[in-house]
Parts: sequence; structure tokens; C-alpha cells
Amino acid sequence: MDLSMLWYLVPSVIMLACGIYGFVTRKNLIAILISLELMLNSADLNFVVFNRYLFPGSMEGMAFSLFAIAIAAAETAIAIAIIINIYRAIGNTDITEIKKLKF
Amino acid sequence: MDITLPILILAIPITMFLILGIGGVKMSKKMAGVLGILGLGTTAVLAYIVALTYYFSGDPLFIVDGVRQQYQVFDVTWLAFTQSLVVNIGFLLDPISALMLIVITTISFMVHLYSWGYMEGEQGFQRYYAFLSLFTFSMLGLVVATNIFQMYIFWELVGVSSYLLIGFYYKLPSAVSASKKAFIVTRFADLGFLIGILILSYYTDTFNFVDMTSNPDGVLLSTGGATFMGASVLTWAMVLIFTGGMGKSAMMPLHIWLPDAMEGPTPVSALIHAATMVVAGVYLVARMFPVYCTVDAAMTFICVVGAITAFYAAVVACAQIDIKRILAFSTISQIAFMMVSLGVAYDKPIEGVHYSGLGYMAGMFHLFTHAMFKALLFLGAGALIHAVHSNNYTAMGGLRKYMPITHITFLFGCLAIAGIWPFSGFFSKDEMLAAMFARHWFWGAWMTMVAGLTAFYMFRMYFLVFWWKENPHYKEHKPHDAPWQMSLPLIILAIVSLCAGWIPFGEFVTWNGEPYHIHIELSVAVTSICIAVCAIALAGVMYAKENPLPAKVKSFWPTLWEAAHRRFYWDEIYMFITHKIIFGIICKSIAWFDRHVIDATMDGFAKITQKTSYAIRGMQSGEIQAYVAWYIAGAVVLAAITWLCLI
Amino acid sequence: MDSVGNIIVYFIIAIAMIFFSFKAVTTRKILRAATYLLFVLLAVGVAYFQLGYQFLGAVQIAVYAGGIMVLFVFAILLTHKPNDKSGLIDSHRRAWGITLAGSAAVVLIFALFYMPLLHGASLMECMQSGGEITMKEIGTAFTGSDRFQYLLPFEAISVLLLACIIGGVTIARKG
Amino acid sequence: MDYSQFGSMIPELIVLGIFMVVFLFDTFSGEKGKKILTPMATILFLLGTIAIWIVPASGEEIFGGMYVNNTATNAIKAILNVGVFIVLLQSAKWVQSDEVAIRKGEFYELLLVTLFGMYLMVSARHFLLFIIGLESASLPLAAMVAFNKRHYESHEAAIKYIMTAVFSSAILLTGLSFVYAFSGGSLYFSDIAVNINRGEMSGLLLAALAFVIAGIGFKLSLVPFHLWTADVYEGAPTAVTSYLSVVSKGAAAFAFFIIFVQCFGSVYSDAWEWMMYAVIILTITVGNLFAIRQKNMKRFMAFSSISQAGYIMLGAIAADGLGLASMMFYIFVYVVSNLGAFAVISTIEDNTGKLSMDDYNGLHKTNPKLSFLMTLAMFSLAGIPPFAGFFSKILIFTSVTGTGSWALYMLVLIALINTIISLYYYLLVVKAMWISPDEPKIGNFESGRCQRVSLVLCGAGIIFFGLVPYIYQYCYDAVMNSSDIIASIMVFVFR
Amino acid sequence: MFENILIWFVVIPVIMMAGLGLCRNSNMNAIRAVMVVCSTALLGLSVWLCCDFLRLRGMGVDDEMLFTGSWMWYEPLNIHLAVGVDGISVLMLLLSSVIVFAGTFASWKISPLPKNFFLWFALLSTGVFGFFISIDIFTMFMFYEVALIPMYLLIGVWGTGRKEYSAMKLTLMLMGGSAFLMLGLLGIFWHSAPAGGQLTWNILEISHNASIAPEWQYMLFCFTFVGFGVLGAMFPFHTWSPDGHACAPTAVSMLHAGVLMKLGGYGCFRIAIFLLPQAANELAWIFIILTGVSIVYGAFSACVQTDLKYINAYSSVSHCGMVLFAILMLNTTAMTGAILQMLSHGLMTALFFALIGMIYGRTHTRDIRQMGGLMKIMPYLGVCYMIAGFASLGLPGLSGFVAEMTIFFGSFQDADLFHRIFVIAATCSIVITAVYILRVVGKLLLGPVQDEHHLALTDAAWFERFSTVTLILCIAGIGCFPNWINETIQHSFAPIIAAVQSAAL
Repeated sequence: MDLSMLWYLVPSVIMLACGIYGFVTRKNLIAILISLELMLNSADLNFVVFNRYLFPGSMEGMAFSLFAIAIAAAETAIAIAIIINIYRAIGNTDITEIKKLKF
Repeated sequence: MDITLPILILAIPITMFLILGIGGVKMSKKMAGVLGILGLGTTAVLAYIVALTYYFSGDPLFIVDGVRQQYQVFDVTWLAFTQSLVVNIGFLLDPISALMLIVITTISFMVHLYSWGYMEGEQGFQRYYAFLSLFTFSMLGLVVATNIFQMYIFWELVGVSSYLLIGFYYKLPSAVSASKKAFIVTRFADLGFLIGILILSYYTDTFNFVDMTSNPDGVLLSTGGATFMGASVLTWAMVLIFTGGMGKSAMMPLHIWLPDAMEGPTPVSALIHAATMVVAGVYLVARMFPVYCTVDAAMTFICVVGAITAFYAAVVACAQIDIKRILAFSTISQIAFMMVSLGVAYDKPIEGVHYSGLGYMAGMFHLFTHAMFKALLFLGAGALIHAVHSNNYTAMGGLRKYMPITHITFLFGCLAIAGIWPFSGFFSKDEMLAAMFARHWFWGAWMTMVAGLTAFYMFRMYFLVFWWKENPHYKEHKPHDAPWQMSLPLIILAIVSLCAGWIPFGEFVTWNGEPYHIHIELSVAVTSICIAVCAIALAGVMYAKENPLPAKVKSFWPTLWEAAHRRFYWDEIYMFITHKIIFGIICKSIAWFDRHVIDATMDGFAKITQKTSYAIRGMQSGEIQAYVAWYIAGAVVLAAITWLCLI
Repeated sequence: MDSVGNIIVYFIIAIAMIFFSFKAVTTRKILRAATYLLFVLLAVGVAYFQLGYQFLGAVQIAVYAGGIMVLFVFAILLTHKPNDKSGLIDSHRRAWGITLAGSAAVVLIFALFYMPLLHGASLMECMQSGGEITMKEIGTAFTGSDRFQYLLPFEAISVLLLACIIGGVTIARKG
Repeated sequence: MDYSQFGSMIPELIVLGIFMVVFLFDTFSGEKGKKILTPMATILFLLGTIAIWIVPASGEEIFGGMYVNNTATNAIKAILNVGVFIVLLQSAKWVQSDEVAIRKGEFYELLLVTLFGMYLMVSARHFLLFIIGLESASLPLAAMVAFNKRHYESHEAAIKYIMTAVFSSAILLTGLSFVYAFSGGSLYFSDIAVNINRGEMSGLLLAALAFVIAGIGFKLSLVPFHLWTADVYEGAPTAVTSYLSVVSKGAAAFAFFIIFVQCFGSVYSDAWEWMMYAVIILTITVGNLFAIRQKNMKRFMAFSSISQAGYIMLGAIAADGLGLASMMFYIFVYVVSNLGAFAVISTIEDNTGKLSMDDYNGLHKTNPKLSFLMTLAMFSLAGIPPFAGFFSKILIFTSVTGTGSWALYMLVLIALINTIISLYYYLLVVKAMWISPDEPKIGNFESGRCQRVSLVLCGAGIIFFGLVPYIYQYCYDAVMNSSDIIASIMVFVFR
Repeated sequence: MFENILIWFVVIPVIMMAGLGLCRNSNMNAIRAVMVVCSTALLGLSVWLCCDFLRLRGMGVDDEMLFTGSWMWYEPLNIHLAVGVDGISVLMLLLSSVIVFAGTFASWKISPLPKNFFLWFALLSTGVFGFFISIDIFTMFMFYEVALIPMYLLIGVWGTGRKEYSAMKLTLMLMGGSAFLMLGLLGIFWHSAPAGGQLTWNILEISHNASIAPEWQYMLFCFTFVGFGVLGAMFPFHTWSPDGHACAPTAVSMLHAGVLMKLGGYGCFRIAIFLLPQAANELAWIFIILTGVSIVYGAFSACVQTDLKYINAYSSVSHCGMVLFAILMLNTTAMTGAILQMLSHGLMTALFFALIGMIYGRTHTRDIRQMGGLMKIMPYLGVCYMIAGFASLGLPGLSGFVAEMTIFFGSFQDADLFHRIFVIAATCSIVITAVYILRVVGKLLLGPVQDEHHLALTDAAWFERFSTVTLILCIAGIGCFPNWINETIQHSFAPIIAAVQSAAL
């Protein structure tokens, strides 16, 4: 039994799908951010897997993941700052209450 | 020939029109009247000089070996459609145009003079004279046209002058609608004329009359035997051109405008709707005569139309109350007479006929005499109306004592039109009837009957106006003869009507310019005089004194009388077609279609856009999650669809 | 043929990833969700180790599981009372979520299966042909300016992080 | 290791230099010094802009081909700089207001960093650098969007922006990870271009392309990746909105062209031409349809900018030198036109606080000059000659039809029909200002000095940029002198 | 560049705009001074151009275009500012300057915002003049659109009635037309030279190259013809015209109906037929049907309207339909007629709209049912209206007659039944025209006065007289002496006819 590339890619895709599901369904901003982290992780994992299986001689994918982690950290930081701001403004982090701007 | 005079003949009236039209407002009435009369007088003198020079100078330009020639005094390019199809404006002198020059300027001058008295005190006196000048110009331009297109141009111009003059009393709705009717009906006829010109000129590649009439067979050949819907294209062309003539000359079924045109001032009716413009159709046929002769069907058509119209108009005239209407129908009838006369003529010898072109000469002769006596009658009617302020004979009666000059001159006119020797009408009518009998007994018999009717209705009017019984209103308003400006033309015209028959007309006007010596055909003359006298006698019996006979006759067959009085409902039919069908159905539905279908479609695009805009606004629901749902759905669908489509 | 150990480890991390991802997006308690996320991150870190990228795995655990999770926990504690449960998700929205996530997953998995480059090489073979990446190589790559070296991105991301700090400060600053 | 390579990144260094000066000055100066921050930043930036226009681009690939500053990228940077300069002028009054005065240093810093990120986006020839540039250009923007702290809308806009941004970056990263699978192990554009070939089309590559389009489409606000746009534009401070709508979009469009032509040029007609075909139609149409109903001027401009993005992307679907030149020209014209409109909007907002289109009724009675400029801007955006917008539109249409394919003719037809819809709503603004019989709701006021300068600049740009052909010539020459772009077009786009 | 006389046709309006820009809105006299000086200058310039053109032609200069000049504009796409005129353009310039001149006087007392009004008016004239002098299709199109858009504001701000709706509708529909047009022009450009040749926008070069493949010609012909046809009020794209004209202020209606609608016809043969001759040969029948319908349909629609401007707008549909109809006949005479009709319709519609504006300015209604007997109250205007009406219904001696006759005789040259039927249908319009013109004249001018209040109204003021007299003189001038126009333009068709004929072979 070989652990081929797909063995890693499929869970990664499922993780992505979970992230999408979470984003679309959760009401709490932080929960949504958590879903986003899942999606980002899934992408990182893809890079690493492709790097390992397809281009084992180079390290582009790994380097990309490394930077992606840093970017994800920055994104999370900004997002959390804004969420806290929202919390200060409206007293909760329920996304269903943040839809004043529409149509 | 020097071209100065012909140019002046055209230039003076149009200049007068411009001077009076633009400067008239600032002018006194007297000045305008004098200017108009002087201008027209000069024109008349010049026209006489030109015409008499043409007839009598013996110049080889005009007459060669006794044959009168067609001579283009000038012919300048006005508009070039193509290399060969060029519209010229020119001045053609030939027997009929010279004749028309005389007729037009004479009558016009008389009318100018007469109007000075008749129109005194009317508002827009200057305008009136301006329009008269415009009309004279147009009519002169029409008759001297060297080509059919020039004729069409002036044809339109006389139409518009007629429109303006009929609508002279523009504050009266009836005058306005009458003028509109006149213009539109003739315009409709002109459409036929135009299409006819289009067809004809396409084949002949020329507009020029001389080119066409001098070589009618060439015209026939040029069509190459092309046919359309079973008739040759030349037939179509000539019939359509004749349609134009039918409109102007008020032939059935395009006659309906002429009776209404009597809404205009009476002198105008005398000038335009009796003497000159309405004979333009006759003139047109005469002008194109050799070409018509190549198309038998067209000639037959002219005869038939003329015959029917003549009879119809005569019958209707018997049942009218308005004296101008009676005169109008009589005009229609008389013009139809001329048409038939032209229709029976032929440019080549016919077996058993001693002179096949007689109808042509006779028609022209009648045109001339009719112009004189009909103008006389109209002017006389004008004097009557001037005196009693009504158009209806019911307001008249017994006027012979009050208005002796009018009475005598009017009687002269009636006798002339009835064809009583020695009045001019006798001679021309006799020639016409002779020509008809020569061609076929039917035409002769039919038209003799019409001549009888003519005598009857004219004298019916005469008796009802001058005899019958005195109208009680005279006590308040004593009618009297008109002032000298009006009486003078009456007298002159009466004399002319009396004498004109003695002119040896055939020496001057024949279809090919060769002289023809008129001789009275005794059998025809006697017959027609007998019938006329009988008719006059009948009229005398019925109308000379007040008696119940007319009422009895009327009640004997009331529907006929009513129908004749209502002109056999032609107006109602036209009203129905124009108002109900064209306006009510076609125009309204097109306008509706435009607003509610086409425009609505355009607006519909806008509405659909707006509606879509509202329909899809839910996409922008304000929820991030929905946004992201769209986002990911978009990306996935994009991938999936491309995948399905491309691989 | 991969070693049984690898396979077992694989299954553990795969199941952990799938299970905890699922739990993280379905649980109604936000703190639990954060915890499940932590497990997922750890599992991914382990996967990196297993794939032979130790440095990356370490970074994953340090930055993600360490740093970012702390941020999350702080944020949650700042914005929530203990035992706060988020409201029930309405079925309408859940259906949409499932549809979207499902279709995305289906399309991508199909795409992966039909990928032309897919070759059945086992992890073992790949590990052998590539081998591990040493810290030295990584260090050189991150400070070099040649091809396949990342000095410029490295510098650039430092600007990005500085900007994010400024941004965070701006947002958080009162007034 | 050759650190001297940094020396070739002149535009970036200039921007970073200004950033450092502002940052340090802001941090260490006292209350008094803060007063000259705005003029200082503006003047420095103006000098920097001039420097970028003047200093010739080296065109050499540095960092192993990861970064290149050729004439085309230099030109687009210069264009972006013009936009940022106008934004700086416009925001001069706003940053002095109580609400943001204490944070104005941060405003400039974030602005400059995002600009730096955009520079990287357009110059990147490696996906890693590109992603970093993209994130630098979008993450600090979230902070800028949240700048009006006392306004709830600002927060809502910020959260919507950041959430969508992170989501889109996750999607983009996923897409790139799939691209990586086809890349032969290298994320350099040139390598990917060699390794992706037409024979091996697969679902995964299509998914990758779709995800990359979605990822960049977020920045460009292409439909259906645009939904954040209107809300964010409406909620963000007007200065930030104008910045978002032109500068950020312009950079993304250019980067999009570079990526899709240089990397994916070989699968142009197999894949992404059709994706973009659909996306462009959707973008233009949906943007227009939404714009019709808008009453809030900023929201209105948001939808207008969505549809404008569709037109910009026509340059990408043309995928040749002419397309790129036209696109750059379009961006430039769009910058002045849109900023002209925003200049008016922000002037009015700063002075009266009014933002609704109904408030503009009868504006010409009190503020004829502003109305006039707004009219010019609207006409230019709608593509009416003799204003610049007409030229940019017709040139971009020309470049698209140049490919000679029927499908693209139809695309242009659809775009042209959409210009009618867009004309409709642009005219609504004109109508409000000139035709509406209502009494004006906005009184007469004196606009600030900087605002006036920006208004004049935009007005002049709108009038002259089309009539004077040098701008287009500049873009065209810049593209034609960028050998790497031209080479990639020659090699990969098969006609 | 400025040594070329044609450039001044654009420069003067620009100077006009600059001059207006310096005036204040309240300073009516200064504004009028600028307008009068500049529009007189334009009139003088066009008369001078006309004379010079005739002189050169008389000297035997038989180039297709005279006074040509070409200056590179957008080099990468080979876009030039290329100018040149043939007889047709000369006449069109003359017409435009006459109408701008008359329009200036017709809007002597415009309010509010006179300065802005004249600014947009000047921009409109820039577009019109620029269009007629251009021989580069890019600049031509640019000027075309320049002429379209000021209409929105001119109608919207200074119009009457449902002005917002109408202005929007007019603008959007015309822009819709120009969308098709633009696509057509782009197609022409990209096929303007054989493979490898230098692509060009220059009309003369394109027609010289004759390199557009037939299958492309078909599509491009439809696009360009429809594009221009919308402006030429071709059925079924004419509905902007009634609404737009009804709401426009006087001078704008004059310029729009008088000149702008001519852009459509001019463009149709200068671009659609000249550059795409083969398609013109083969597809003309489609548009002959549409334009034939326009002629009759417009006339019938006009018969039942009650608003003066609607009547005139529908009559414009009919008359402009005739222009396009004649152009499609593809022979010299008919095209000459089309040009004459453009001139004639331009002048007489301008006159009509000027008069309607003046009447409306006094009575404040345009509904013919509420008016009557105006001839008595304002004889000057009444007479002018009648003259315009007579010109419209084709009275000889006025321009309409000449134009229509040339069209009919030209169109009749085409011998097949299809053309004949449509020609005859078109000739029928002369009767319908008479019907609606006389109906209006009868209701409006003649008959009893309907409204007592109208009795107090005054006749035309001096500037109104000036404006109308100018137009009437031109109408009568063309009507009485048409042949010089024929001679001016007849050579101009040679290249077009040659192109069409060689394509037919």
C-alpha cells in the first residue's frame, strides 16, 4: 500500500471544504476566522505535498508555505483587531448583525 | 423672337406678387389695387403682343408653308437629374399656348379690375392681389411650359395659388376646409401625374414636349413594349398623367373639390375655377395629344371619364340652390365636354371622318369661348351676391328690374352656354358635337343630351334669379347694379361672348398647326339648337313665374332630387374614406402602433433593465457569508463549466 | 510500499485533520472550535514532519499552533463570556453551506483524480529522491538573491508585517 | 548574494524611503511638527512621483528573475503614483478632522505601504513575491477602511473587507498550489509558462485558473467576486474609497495581465479566454445593473467602478501589446476620471457631510464649478468625447477587436451596449445636478486649497489626456520597450 | 496645421467656447456678442469655402477631396486628424453654419443659464463641423459623439414638457446606435488593408485598398448602417425623435433636426456605402424596406398628432427616411436628391422648429386643438409657418420640391419591380405630407381664434425675424436655383458609385 499524493490531497481538500462550510454557516466572526485558517492550511499543505511528490528536488513549495504561514499570521492579526473593534462598537461578534450596508 | 417680352410676361406677375406680398402690409389698398391692375394690364398687353405676333406676323419661326410651328423662345436648364433627363424652364409658343396667353391675361385682367370693386373693404386686399398675381404667373408658366416637368412645377404652383385664394376668407372654417380639400384632392391627382411623368420620362429620357409630340411613335418604341399588369407601360403613363388632368379639371371622381372651392371670393372662382386653372387638364391632354393618340386605351378612357362627368355634373347642377355651385357644376360639365371632344379626336385620318382632328380644334375653341362666358357668368353671379349678400337663389328672384346691366350680361352668358346662335357657345359646341358624331353616334347623342341639360339648368337659374318672384328682403336692402369697376368687365365679357364665335378659330388652332376652315354642320346645329330651345322653354315654363310646378316635380321623385342635390353622395363617400378609413383606421392605428409597440419596446428595454436591477439586488444582501458563497460558487462554476465545455 | 509506521501515522493525521476540521466548523462553543482548530494545525504540522519538512513543521507548530492560537484564545476571551453558545444555524444556511462546500470538494477531488501529472509514486520513493532539506539550505535560500533564493520576499514580508503592526495599532488605538 | 540588486528597485526604494521618513517623523516629532506632516508627505510624494517618471527603468531581471522593473511596470507605477498623489490632495482636509487627526501619520504610512505592495505586484515575476505584494496591498487597506473609528459603517466595511480578503487569499493560495503542480517545480512566471502546455489541459489546471482569477478578481472586484466592493466603498472613508477604487484596481489589473499573459499565455484560447469572457460580461452587466438604483454616491461609484473594471479587463482578454497599452491608458484615464468624481464627492462630504444623490439636486445653482467638474467626470467615465474616457474606451475596444475573432466582436458589442446602461446612470448624476428643479440642499462653500488643486488636476486630465495623444504614446512605448512582456506575448499567444 | 481652412471650422467653435467661458452668466450682451461674432465667422467661412471649392473645381481640380490635410494623432493605431471636403461636405458645412447662425438668433433670450446653454450649443456645433470635415473614421466618430451628448443637457435643462425622460431616451437611443456604429468602424479599421499592409482609418485609403472581405462587409454594413440609421431616424429606431424634439428648446431642435439628423445620412453613404460597397449592393434591400416604411409610416403618424412638435418630428422621420431611401438606391441622381433633401429638410425643419418655438413662447401651448386663427394675430409667424409648410409638402420654388423630385427620378432609374414599388410608395408620401401640413395650417393659423387670450399676443421680434428670414432665403434659394448645388455635388458621387459598381461586378 503506497501513500501516494492523493492520500494527502484529499484530506486537504476536505479541510478546504470544511473551511468553506464553516465560513458560510457560522455566525460568529471568530468562528469564521477559524474556518479561514482551515482553508489557508489546506493550501499550505497542498504546496508541501506537491513539492514532496512532484518536485522533490526543489523547495519552492515549502518556501511558499513558510511565507504563507507568515502572511496568515498577519491576516489573522488584522482580522482579530477588526473583530475586537466591532465588538467594541456593537457589543458582540455576531455576523448576522453586521449587514447594515446592503443592496 | 426677342426673349424680353416672354420673360417679362412671366416676370411681371411674380414681381408683383413679391412686391405686394412682402410690401403689401405697408401699402394702402388703393395703391395695391392700382399696382396689381397696372402690372396685370402690362402683362396682358405684352401677352397680346406676343400671341398676336405669333399668329399674325408670318415669321418663318412661327409659320412655315401655312403650318404653325412650335417655337421655344427660350429654354434654360433649371435642374439636371441626369445627363439627358434635364428639367428646363422655357417658353414655348405654339397655337394653344398663344391662345392660352390671351385667355389667361384677358380674364385675369377682367378679374383684377372687377375685384377692385368687389373686394373693396375686405381685409387683406393687398394679399388678395398678391395671390392673384401669383396665380397669373403660375398659370402663364404652366401654359408656356416647354416640357412636362415645367408643366408639373407650375401645375403645383397653380394648385397652391388656388389653395390660397379659396382660403382667402381664412377665418371661415368652411373656406379653410374647402381650400384644404381642393389642395389635397388635386395633390392626390398630381401624384398620378408625377408617377406618369416618372414612367414616361424613364422610357423617353426626355421631358420635352416638342421632342415627344413631334415623334410620338418614338415614344411608343422607347418603351420597348414593356407591360405592367396587362397594360402597356405607356398606357399606364398616359392614364396616370391624365389623372393629374382629372384632378385639376375636376373630372369624376376627383371633382369633389370644385363645388367647395366656391367658398373663395367670386372673382377668384371666375378666374381660376371657371376660366383658366380648371382647363389645365384639357390643356395637358391637348399638349400631349399626339402621344395620347398612340394609346387608344387612354383616349377611350378620356372619353368615358368625360362623358360620365359631363352628364353627372349636368344632372347635379339641376338640383342646386347655390348659384355658384350651379355654375361650378356647369363648369365641370363643360370641361368634360372638352375632354370628350379631345378624346374623340385623332391625329391620323380615320376612315369616314372628313377631319379626324376636329375634336381637338373644337375642344380648344370651346375652351376659349367657355372661358369668356363662364367668367362672365361668375362675375355676374358675383355682382348678384354683392347685391343680395347671399349665394342662394332663394334670396334672389325678380332681380331684372333692380340690376339691368347684370341681367343683360348674365342672359348673354346663359345664352352662350346654352349654345344659342349667334352666341359664341353655339359655334364651339357645334363643332364639338360634330366631331363626336363623326367619331361615333353614341358620343354625339350622349353629349347632345348633356347640352340640353345645360340649357335647362342654366335657364332654371336665370329664371329663378331674375324672374320668379321678388324677394321681400329687397324692401330693406334695395339691390342695385355694381360699380363701374365690376360692370365694365361684365359688359366687355358679354360682348366677347357674343362675338367670339365668329372668330375663324380653325385658322389659328389645330392639333398640327395646319389651318382648318370651320363650317357649320347643319344637322348637328339644328338638332342642338332645337334641344336647347326646348330646354329653355321648359325652364321658362317651370321657373319664369312663381308656380307650384317645380315643387310637384320635386315631390314626384324626391330621392332623385335629394340625391342630385347632395351630389350623389360623393362627398359623403370621400368623407368616409378619408376620415373613417384613412384617418380613423390607418393613421390612428399607425400612431398607436408607434407609441404602444415600437416606443413601448424601447421603453421596455429600459423597464426590463430596471426590473432586472431590482430582481438581482438580493445578491447584495449585506451578509459577508452570502458574498463568499457567491464568490466560491462563482469560482467553482467557472472551473466546472470551462471544464465541461473545453475538455 | 510504504512502511507500516508511515501508514499508521498517515491515518492518524488524516483522520485527525478531517475529524477536527469538521468539528471545528460545527461545534457551537467557540472555545471548543479553537481547540479543534489547534488539533488540526498540529496534525498538519505532523504531516509536514512526515513529508520530510521538519523546519516547516516546526514553524507550523510554533507560529500557528503557538502564536495564532493564542491570538484566537485572547480574542475569544475578550469577546465572549464563558459558556457562550453561538445560536443555532438555520437549516437554509446549512444547506447552502453543504452544497457549496460539497460542490467545491467534488470538483476539486475530481480534478485531482484526473490530473495528468498524477503518478503513483509512494512517499518512500519521493523521500528518497529528494531527501530532507537541511537548515543550512534553508538559511542560504532565505538570504540569497539568486534563482530559487528568497531574500527579496523575505525583506518584503518584513515590510508587510511592519505594516500590519501599524495597521493593528491604528485599529486598536482608541479615539 | 548580491545586495546591490536592491539598487535597481528605484520606485520601491523611493516609496519605502518616503515611508520611513514619514514613519520616523510621525513617531518622533512633537505636536507642532505634526502640522507639517501633510504638506511634507504630499511634497515628498510629488517629488518621488516625478523621480519615477524621470528615472529610466533598467528593465533587468533581478533576484534571479523574481523582480523586474521594465518600462511598462515603471509606467504603471508612475500612473499609480499620480492617483495616489491626487488621493493625498483630496484627503488633506479629511486627515485634519478631529476624528482622524491623531492618526494621520498612520494613514500616510499605510497608504505608502500598500502602494509598495502594489509595486511588488506589478513587478513580481514570481508568485511568492506576487502574493506578498498582493497581501501588502490589501491587508493594511483593511486598517485604512476602518479609519473612521466613530462611524459604525467604517467597522462594518473593514470586517467585510478583511474577511473577504482573507477568504480570497485562501482561494488564491489554493489555486496557486494547483498551479504549482503544473509548474515544473518553479513558481517563476517564465518557468511556469514553459511548463504549462496546451496538450495537457486538465480539470485541475482549469480549477487553478478559475481560483487564480477569483483571487485576483477579488482585488479587481470582478463579478461574482465583487460583492464586498459596494459595502466597503460605502463604509470606508471617502479618501480610502477613492484609493481603493482606482489605485488598487489599476495595480491588480496590470498584474493580472502580466500573470495571465506571461504565465498562462499558452492556455489563452483553451481556457482563460473563455473564463474571462464570461467574467467580463458579468462584471460589466451586473455592475451596471446595480449602479442604476444607487442613491448613495459612494455606493454608486462602487458599482460604476465594478463595471469599469470589466472594461479594464478587456485589455487583458485582448492579451497583446496593444491590449496592455490600452489597458494602462484606460487605467490612467480611469484614475483621473474616477478621482475627479471622488474629488467632488469628498469635497462635498467634507464641507457639508452630504452623500446622497438627492442632495446633489440643483447643485449647479450653488456650486457651478463643482457641478461642472462632476459632469466632466461623469461624461468621461461614460466614455463621451472629447473627454479622456472616450479615448480610453475606444482604444481598448480597438485592441480587443484586433484579434479578429467573432466572439470578441460580440464581447465588444455587449460591452458597448452596456455603455448605454452606464451612460444612463452617469447621466442620472448630471440630471440631479443640472436638471432637477429642486432647491439645492447644499449651500455654497469654499473648498480647501488642496482639494481645489486636485479638482483642477482631474479636470485638466479629463479634458486633455484624450485630446493629447502623448499619454497613450507613453504607455504604448513603455509596453513595446518592455522586452520580456513583448517576448512572452510573441511566444505564447497563438493566433 | 492652422493654414488649413477646414481646421478653422473646429477652431472657431472652440474659440467660441473659450469666449463664452470668459463671460459671466449674467452678462447677456457679452454672450450674445460672442455668439453672433463666432457664428457669423462660421457662416462667412463656409461661404468662402464654398466659393473657393467651386473655384478650384472650376479650374479642373478633380481630386476626390479638396483642402485635405492629415496630422498624426495616435500613432500606434495610425489614427490621424485627417480633413478634407468634397462637394457634399461643403454643402453640409454651409447648412450647419446657416443653422447655427439662425439658431443663435432663435435663442436670443434663452434662460436660465445662457452661458451654459451656448457652451453646450457650441460643443454641439464643434461636433457637427468636425464630423463633416473629417475623412478619418476615428475622428469622424469622435466628432459624431461630441455632437450627441450635449443634447442631453440642452434638452434636459432648457427643454419643456417631459424633458428628463425625453432627453434620456434620446441620448440613450442615439448612443445605442453609436454603439453599433463603433463596432462597425472598428471592424472596418481592422480590415482596412490587405494582410501585412498598414491599417488605416482614412476613408480614402480604405476605399482605395478595398480589402474588406465580403462576409465581413455584411456584418459591418449592418452595424454601420443601423448605427447611422438611428440618428437618421430610420424605422423602427426613430422613437427618440418625436419625444426628443418635442421637449427640446428651439435652437436645439433646429440644430438637431436640421443638422444632426443629417449626420446619419451623411455617414451612411460616406462610410457604410462607400467603404462597404459589396454589402451595400447586396443588403440594400433590407434597408430599402425599412426606410420605405419610414417614409410612409412617419407621414401617416404625423397625420393624427396634435402637438406641433410631434407633427414635425414625425414628418422628419418621413423626410429623413427619404434621405436614406435615396442613398440606398445607389445611383448618382438619387444620391444627389438625398443631399438636396438633407439640405432642404435641414433648413425647413429648422425653420419649423424655430417657428414652433416662437409660437410656443407666446401661446405656451403646442396643442393645435387649443390654437387657431393665429394668422390674424401674428401674421408674420403665420406666413413663415406656411412657407415652411409649403416647403415641406414640396411646393415648387422651395427646396423640398427639388429634393423630392430628384429623389423620385433618381430612384426610378432602378428598373426592377421591388424598387419601383417602393419608389411609388415613397411618392405617395407627398399626398400624405400635404394632408398633415394643411391640417396643421388649417387648425393653427386659419379659422377662428380659439383662445381669447391669444388676441393680445405680439408678432415676431427683430431677432426672430432675422433668424427666420435667413432660413427662408436659403430655402427659396435652393428651391429656385437648384442646379448649382447639383453641379457642386455631382462629382462627389463618382468615387462612391464607382466603388459600388466595381463591387457589383
